[in-house]
Amino acid sequence: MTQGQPLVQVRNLKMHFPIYAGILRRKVGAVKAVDGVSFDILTGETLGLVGESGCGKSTVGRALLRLYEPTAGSVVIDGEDIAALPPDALRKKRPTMQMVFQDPQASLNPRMTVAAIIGEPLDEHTDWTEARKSERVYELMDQVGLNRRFANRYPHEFSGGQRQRIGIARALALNPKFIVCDEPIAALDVSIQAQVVNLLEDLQDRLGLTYLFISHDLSMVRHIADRVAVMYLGQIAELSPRDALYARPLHPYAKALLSAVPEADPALEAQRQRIILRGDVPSPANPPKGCNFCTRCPVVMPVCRDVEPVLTEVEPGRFVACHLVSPNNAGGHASPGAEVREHNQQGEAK
Amino acid sequence: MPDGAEPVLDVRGLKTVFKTRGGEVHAVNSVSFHLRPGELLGVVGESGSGKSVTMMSLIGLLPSPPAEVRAGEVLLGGRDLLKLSPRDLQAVRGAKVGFVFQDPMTSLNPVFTVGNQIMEPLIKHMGMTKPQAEQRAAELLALVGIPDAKKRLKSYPHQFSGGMRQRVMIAIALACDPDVLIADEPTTALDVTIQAQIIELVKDLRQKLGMAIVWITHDLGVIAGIADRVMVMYGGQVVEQAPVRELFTNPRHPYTRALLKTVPSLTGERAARLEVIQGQPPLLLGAPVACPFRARCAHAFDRCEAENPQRRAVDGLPVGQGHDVACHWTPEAAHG
Amino acid sequence: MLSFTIRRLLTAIPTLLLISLVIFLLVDLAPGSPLSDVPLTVPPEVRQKMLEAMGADQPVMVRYLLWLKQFFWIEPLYGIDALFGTDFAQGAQRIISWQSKVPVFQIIGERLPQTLTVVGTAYLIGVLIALPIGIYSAYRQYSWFDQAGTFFAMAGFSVPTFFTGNLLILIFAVNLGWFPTIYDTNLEVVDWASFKEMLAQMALPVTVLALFNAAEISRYTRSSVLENLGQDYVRTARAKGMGEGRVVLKHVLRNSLIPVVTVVALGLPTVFGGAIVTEQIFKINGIGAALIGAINVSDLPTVQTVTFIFAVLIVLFNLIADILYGILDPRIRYD
Amino acid sequence: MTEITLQTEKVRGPWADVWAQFRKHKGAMFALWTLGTLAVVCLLGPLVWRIDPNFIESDTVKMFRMRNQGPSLAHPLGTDQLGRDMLARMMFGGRISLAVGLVAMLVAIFIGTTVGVIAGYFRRLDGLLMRLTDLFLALPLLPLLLVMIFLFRDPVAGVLGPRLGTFLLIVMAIGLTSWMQAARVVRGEVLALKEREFVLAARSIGTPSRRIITRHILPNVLSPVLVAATLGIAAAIITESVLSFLGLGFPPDFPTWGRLLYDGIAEIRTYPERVMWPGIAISLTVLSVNYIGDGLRDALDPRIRGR
Amino acid sequence: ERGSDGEVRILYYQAVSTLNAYLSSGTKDVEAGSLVLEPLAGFDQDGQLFPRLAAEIPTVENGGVAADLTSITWKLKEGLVWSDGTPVTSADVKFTWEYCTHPEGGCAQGAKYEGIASIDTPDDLTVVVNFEGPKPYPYQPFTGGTAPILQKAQFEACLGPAAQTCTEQNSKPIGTGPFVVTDFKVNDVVTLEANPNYRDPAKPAFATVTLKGGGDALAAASAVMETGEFDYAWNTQINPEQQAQMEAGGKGKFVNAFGTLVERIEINLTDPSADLPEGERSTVKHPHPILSDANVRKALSMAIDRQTLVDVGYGGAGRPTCNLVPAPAFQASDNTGCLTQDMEGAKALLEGAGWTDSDGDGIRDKDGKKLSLVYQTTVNPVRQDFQALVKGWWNELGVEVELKAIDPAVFFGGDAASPDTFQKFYADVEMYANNFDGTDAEPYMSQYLCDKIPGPENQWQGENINRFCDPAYDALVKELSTTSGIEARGALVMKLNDMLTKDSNVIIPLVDRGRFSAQSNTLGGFVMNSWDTELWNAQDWTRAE
Ligand SMILES: Nc1ncnc2c1ncn2[C@@H]1O[C@H](COP(=O)(O)OP(=O)(O)OP(=O)(O)O)[C@@H](O)[C@H]1O
Ligand SMILES: Nc1ncnc2c1ncn2[C@@H]1O[C@H](COP(=O)(O)OP(=O)(O)OP(=O)(O)O)[C@@H](O)[C@H]1O
Ligand SMILES: [Mg+2]
Ligand SMILES: [Mg+2]
Repeated sequence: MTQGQPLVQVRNLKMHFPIYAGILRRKVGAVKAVDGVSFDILTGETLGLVGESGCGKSTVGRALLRLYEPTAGSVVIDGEDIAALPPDALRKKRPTMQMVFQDPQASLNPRMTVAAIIGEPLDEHTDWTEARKSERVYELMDQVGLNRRFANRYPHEFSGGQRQRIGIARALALNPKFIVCDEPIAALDVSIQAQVVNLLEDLQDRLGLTYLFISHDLSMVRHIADRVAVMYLGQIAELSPRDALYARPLHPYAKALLSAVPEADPALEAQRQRIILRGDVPSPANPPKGCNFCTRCPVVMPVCRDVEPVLTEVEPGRFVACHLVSPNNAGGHASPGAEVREHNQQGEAK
Repeated sequence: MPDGAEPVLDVRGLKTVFKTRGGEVHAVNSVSFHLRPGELLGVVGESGSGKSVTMMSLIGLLPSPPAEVRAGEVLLGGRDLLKLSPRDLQAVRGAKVGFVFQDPMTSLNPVFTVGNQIMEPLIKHMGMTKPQAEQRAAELLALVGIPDAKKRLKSYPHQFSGGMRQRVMIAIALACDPDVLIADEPTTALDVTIQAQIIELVKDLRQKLGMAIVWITHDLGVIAGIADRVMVMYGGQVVEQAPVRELFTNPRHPYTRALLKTVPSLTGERAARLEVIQGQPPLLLGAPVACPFRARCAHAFDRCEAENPQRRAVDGLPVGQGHDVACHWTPEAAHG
Repeated sequence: MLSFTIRRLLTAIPTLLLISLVIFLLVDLAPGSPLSDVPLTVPPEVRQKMLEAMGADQPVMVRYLLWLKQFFWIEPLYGIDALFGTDFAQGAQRIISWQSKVPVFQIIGERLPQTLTVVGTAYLIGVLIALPIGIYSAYRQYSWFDQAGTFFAMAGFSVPTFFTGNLLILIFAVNLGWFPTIYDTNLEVVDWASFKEMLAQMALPVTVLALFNAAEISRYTRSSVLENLGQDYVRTARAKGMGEGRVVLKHVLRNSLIPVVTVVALGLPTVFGGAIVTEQIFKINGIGAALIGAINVSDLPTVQTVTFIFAVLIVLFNLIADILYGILDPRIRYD
Repeated sequence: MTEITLQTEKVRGPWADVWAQFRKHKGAMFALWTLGTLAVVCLLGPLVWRIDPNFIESDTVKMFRMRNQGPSLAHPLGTDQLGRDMLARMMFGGRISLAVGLVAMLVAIFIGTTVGVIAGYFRRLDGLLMRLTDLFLALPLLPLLLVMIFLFRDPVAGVLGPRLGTFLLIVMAIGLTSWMQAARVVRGEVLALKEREFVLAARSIGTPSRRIITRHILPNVLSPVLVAATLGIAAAIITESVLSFLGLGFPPDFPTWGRLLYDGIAEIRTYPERVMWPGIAISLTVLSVNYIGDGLRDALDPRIRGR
Repeated sequence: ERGSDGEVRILYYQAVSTLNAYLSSGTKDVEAGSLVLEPLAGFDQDGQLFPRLAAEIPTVENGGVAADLTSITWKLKEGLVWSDGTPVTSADVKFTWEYCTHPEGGCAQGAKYEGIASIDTPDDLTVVVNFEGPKPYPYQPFTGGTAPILQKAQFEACLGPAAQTCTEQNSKPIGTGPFVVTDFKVNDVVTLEANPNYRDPAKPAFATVTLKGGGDALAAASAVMETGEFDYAWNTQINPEQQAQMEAGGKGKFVNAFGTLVERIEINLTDPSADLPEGERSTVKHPHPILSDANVRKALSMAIDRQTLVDVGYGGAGRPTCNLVPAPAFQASDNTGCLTQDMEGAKALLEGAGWTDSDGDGIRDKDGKKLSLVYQTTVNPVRQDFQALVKGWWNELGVEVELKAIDPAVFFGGDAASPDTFQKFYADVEMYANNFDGTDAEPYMSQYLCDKIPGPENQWQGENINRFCDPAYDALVKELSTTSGIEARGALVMKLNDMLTKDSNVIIPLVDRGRFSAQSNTLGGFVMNSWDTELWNAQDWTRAE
């Protein structure tokens, strides 16, 4: 299992959804759902992506797999730029990258049996015999811990956790290298979340998978991710190794986010000092000038309202986009991509 | 905490069943609890454990059919709510008992202004005139921290963000100064940062207004932060009940124990693997004769199969006052 | 909203032009000739002359362009002249019915009152009885009232109006003699007696049509109310201590009416278009009867003009329904 | 879980569930029985009741005695103004009316679903197809039918013979003029389905659009389509009867229910039962089909079925 | 006394489109117009000419008709005025001719004015009509409801193309008749009031007339006979049983009068086979493979029981006939041979002619040709019953029959592009009814001349739809056109009639269809007329108690 090599390299990824208005339906603006995001994911690691609802996490995940046509930027997976592939080549590439969706109910076709759902990628990408396909389906069901007897049942006959297993089995069908997990546990009951997370970890160990793990549950991300990217309003605010981030978040937003997470410990809770952010996230169609967090930042400075901070490596392996944090923020920023690459050379091994 | 005070709300032996095609679903089974003035009771339990149904049974919000409250008493200020006529019950709802629901996106009527919806109970229960109600509605909005309250009365729910809508819901629930506020997962649909805002708000309001609150959630973290006492529900029953610190430090029921372990923590040791509770929640079909948790319980033994455990006190205080648990198994026995 | 409206109106223009062309070609292509009701005693040469005089022998494109000019330019001029006493039209040729040699717009003007009173009243009554039935059926879902409502609504759907219409005539007009069988267009309501007469002659057709409409609209209302009854905000309203009446009639109804109102708006063009079968059965010489009569004798200018106006109404009311939706539902804001 | 449990449970097709749920709907079951009985009687009845529906006594004296009889053993539904047996005519007409209803509905549903799916799925074609739908909604039905019959009757009849030709033509005519509602419903449904995560999931697997449509979209628009279909049968039977009413239907010696009803109305004063039989048959059919539609809608809704 | 009897209510289920008979010759329009506009002379209930605006009927005897038959001189009654009070003059009569013969006017009654060379108006009351040649029947122009006199002053601006757009004039013509229009709603209702200037000061008895349109024959009959909403309903052709039932109600009665309208089966003498190339189908190029055999035609006729048809379809409104021209008496042939059905005879005839059922399938054949016919008519309940009955008889005879019913608008529309017009005759036999205007049968009989055969070269506009062609017939028609004198002309018409029916069976007459209307018991003075409009004597109507 090779580790330390970037499997996914994202550079300056932008995803803008146009807004049309007026009599002639002219484009009057865009929802800047993702606005210049760069990061790498190393082979075999799990990158956690956290942030508030609507900050663009899902959009990053989908653009990565080119389920959306990115507005700009490149996404190199396993040496090929996904963002630029022609349709046929893209289709051939699909087996290497898969996705697990947030809502296990919604992501399974209610009118297909479990076997058909798990077997669909096989139908699309192999010309195996029925027998071989169903053998593989059973194998996958074993792998994710679903009883083979369930093969002919329908999604609505399962519990949430079981449904999510079906979704994971489908993602695994073609032996992918890279899986985007878009809030795979958000819709599940606490007692079941753990089962799914454990399963994902087991599979990673066994199959050497690489994950982009999207979540807004920071405690779960702490458990599963190796490095964590904190997103705010379409941009990455901080990208750090897990332990460093949880021990000492650098970006004010990351701090606030972490402090807002309740801890299941009354003693701790009693002493915690929460940083309560005021107001709501601005609309991505109309982000504030300067730092996009300036409207809610508890330690906002005048410069933040004018100059957009750049994601910079402030400590080894830790990237922050904040005027307060970056030591030499006066200007002359290197491109974030370059810095990210730099970091990757020192990327920690698991 | 005024320990000896008369409870504002006293629920005894509440039983609610749903009549479905598949049979009777015993969603709430002999649930008893009480609420003292100014106290915040946290209710936790996994999805389907009967938290919402319990609370809605109290004030007759369940659709009937299929729901039917079979037994029990709900004493609020000395009156049994279950025996009230529909009219009298209406006078209680919103006036004596405020309700905040989980999903702020759908819980407000999309076609009426926020002001209109806050004013409704004011006019109905407090007999206010429209201008009075409007005045009060603006105060309430300001109270729950919505800036520019007077103007925002004219806004429609969709013009508010999720957090603001939940504030509006709280404002509605608080409108008539209720004795009891029931919050059914009020922050589950919200982001952590917004959740933090709402929690702070409620803490704040509690201080100011001093009402008793029931806070339903399945997030143990939230409970740890705000509750005085915690009630754990499983399979339509109360399986454990204790003051908050006691519960987190000394959980007695295997389900509570497992639940506490499944939650990863932000701080402290990072476990290599998360604990899981295997198996499925019970279907609740038919009256329970055995412990509902037995199928998933690591400590289950013959008796669990044969007899549904009663709540018993752990710390010597009467059941419901201190720490009690409904389980045949005792950790001490296991160790000993 | 304004820009949405304007944009929709602008896109409607090419659509309508295309519709007018298709209608024209279609009507022209349809077999039959304007001379089919001319007796066989009239010899062929004379028939040929009659065709020439109508202009029916011109190539179809020439006739189409002429009609376009007349419809969009000359007729509006006459309209202005009639309103303001001006003389912009200067005697330009209007759209003339081949059958009756009367301007088509005059025919429409004569027909509209009957159609509007009968079909319009029927529609109104249909809506008025449909709403309470729909609401109550939904509120008491699966009650006997609901079941009966469902049955009658479906029965109303399933029995063709020409069956019910004739049956009602036989029973109430012929056998019982309560109502006239033939609609009197000239009847003007001037006093109580004539008002009663008017009611009498409208009773049967309005009943037939109203029941038919009510059947449909009550179904829509029911399903819409049902859907809204299950919404969270209803629970909120109850939790606030609102009475059932207020919950249903204020909170649920307002939301449920949004789709119903649009359905009603979409159905309104049929009021102007008349109800062909009902008009025929009850001898109401309304727009529907005019259209079917014109079709029967291949009176192309009339068919073309009436159907095109109908098409315009359909497109227009589609737009109105959309706008209504936007007005009634604060969540929807165009642009 | 390693042991290979080949003992899978009895394979239950999706329709088994639907059927199980459907059976719970009393109204729908009753309607299904009614419709089934009607269909069987029309289909197989003529094999038992072997009177030619167009048979007229050629002996005029006998013929006059046979006319306008009330129900009797020899003629359970009586005879018509030419002494033809009404039962035979009803059964013969039922075959046609039911067939017209069914096939015309299939045509309408096919067109409607195709247009709706394409318009909903491919944004580019949406505007165009919806304008087309508007166009058809705005077109006057009668000239359209006349033109179709005029243009195609002879060519079609030339290939298929006059009876089958007329049948096809009428069915096409009704189908072509009644697909718009289905198209709108389906389009709306597809627009929503397209955004569902399982469609996205299929795309992430690399499933091409056509298979996404057939595998994921179509099965999920099935319930609105089926409901539209049941309504469509009813509408088609009524439209056929209106066509007869306007003289555009089948050849005169084809006693469809619509024609019988229309003929009967002329006699409603003298022989009311003659209008009753076809009236009842049509209403029963439409009513049954509507109830079946209701039952199907429930049965096909996984939320209801899941319970 | 004029106007003393209040309102009379008339129902025309086909609504009135225009009151100008020259622009639409639809019967309903002509009839409605006749309440207002009058010709010089009309026909009474016996088909006899009587003067209306004319002082007397011109004849050769009284010198009104020139001896060489090339002109006729009409004298107007003295002191006649239009409803607006202006005098009626010969100029109006001449104008009427100019109006209808204007090449761009599209006059529907052009045939009435054919062969007129000029019209002189020597004085205000005298009109001399000069014909291009001798006219043995000079009474076509200006007689009958189809050729009324228009007021020159009113219609002057409506000559030629303008005729179509003169809405006001066409819907409210100024006339001399008993009533004047007060309101006209197209295809709906006409209201009229008594003409204050009507020439007989005591008439009409009714002050107002409401002439309503809409519905169908059954509803119309019911409105008079059952509900009593109307005094008179036109053309209440309903089935015999209902006739009896309604009459039993006692509110009114059905009135009938027989004219020249004959329901008949026309035989196609050419081959309509769809296998022939377009343009040759149903043309004289290809004689009919079966129906060219006169024996077959005769057998088809013999197999029909005409009385049954009448009993089933028409009752009082019809009577069986074997003639194409059943009336008036002076020209009606006395054939009765076809009136009794002779199935056995018909079978024997076919047998004898070699048409036998050689393959035992119940259908006769000869030389490999099956006796199989397509039988078309219009959509109409009575005709469909006829089709069914005739089909039954012919089946019995061993003839296979396929039925077709066509929308009347298409069948009679004459659209050359449509395959379904009666002129194209893409069928073996077809059934409809036809008659002629007035009492002179000459134009009617001329329809069957060889040169009137419809075909692609004349856009299928001929009237000889049987494609009948017999030089002897042509010669006889020629003779008719130069013969004067009622008796002599009548004899010729009878001969022509027999050639088409009895002798060749090219036309199989079925039913002599009378006019059949419903009259309330409270309407007095009504006299049914089948030669002119049914409202011909509306001035004499009264309210009877
Ligand atoms: N198809 C689209 N068209 C227009 N805007 C979109 C579209 N998809 C997403 N957006 C917008 O882009 C922003 C980011 O959305 P995204 O779904 O990526 O957020 P997220 O971080 O995944 O949120 P959540 O936690 O709620 O899933 C949001 O403001 C959203 O409204
Ligand atoms: N209308 C109903 N018909 C039948 N059963 C019902 C109905 N409503 C609730 N139940 C059942 O009652 C039980 C308790 O449901 P309840 O909503 O109280 O759970 P909860 O603890 O609030 O869960 P969640 O955390 O998901 O809100 C569940 O098993 C549920 O299936
Ligand atoms: Mg997301
Ligand atoms: Mg709940």
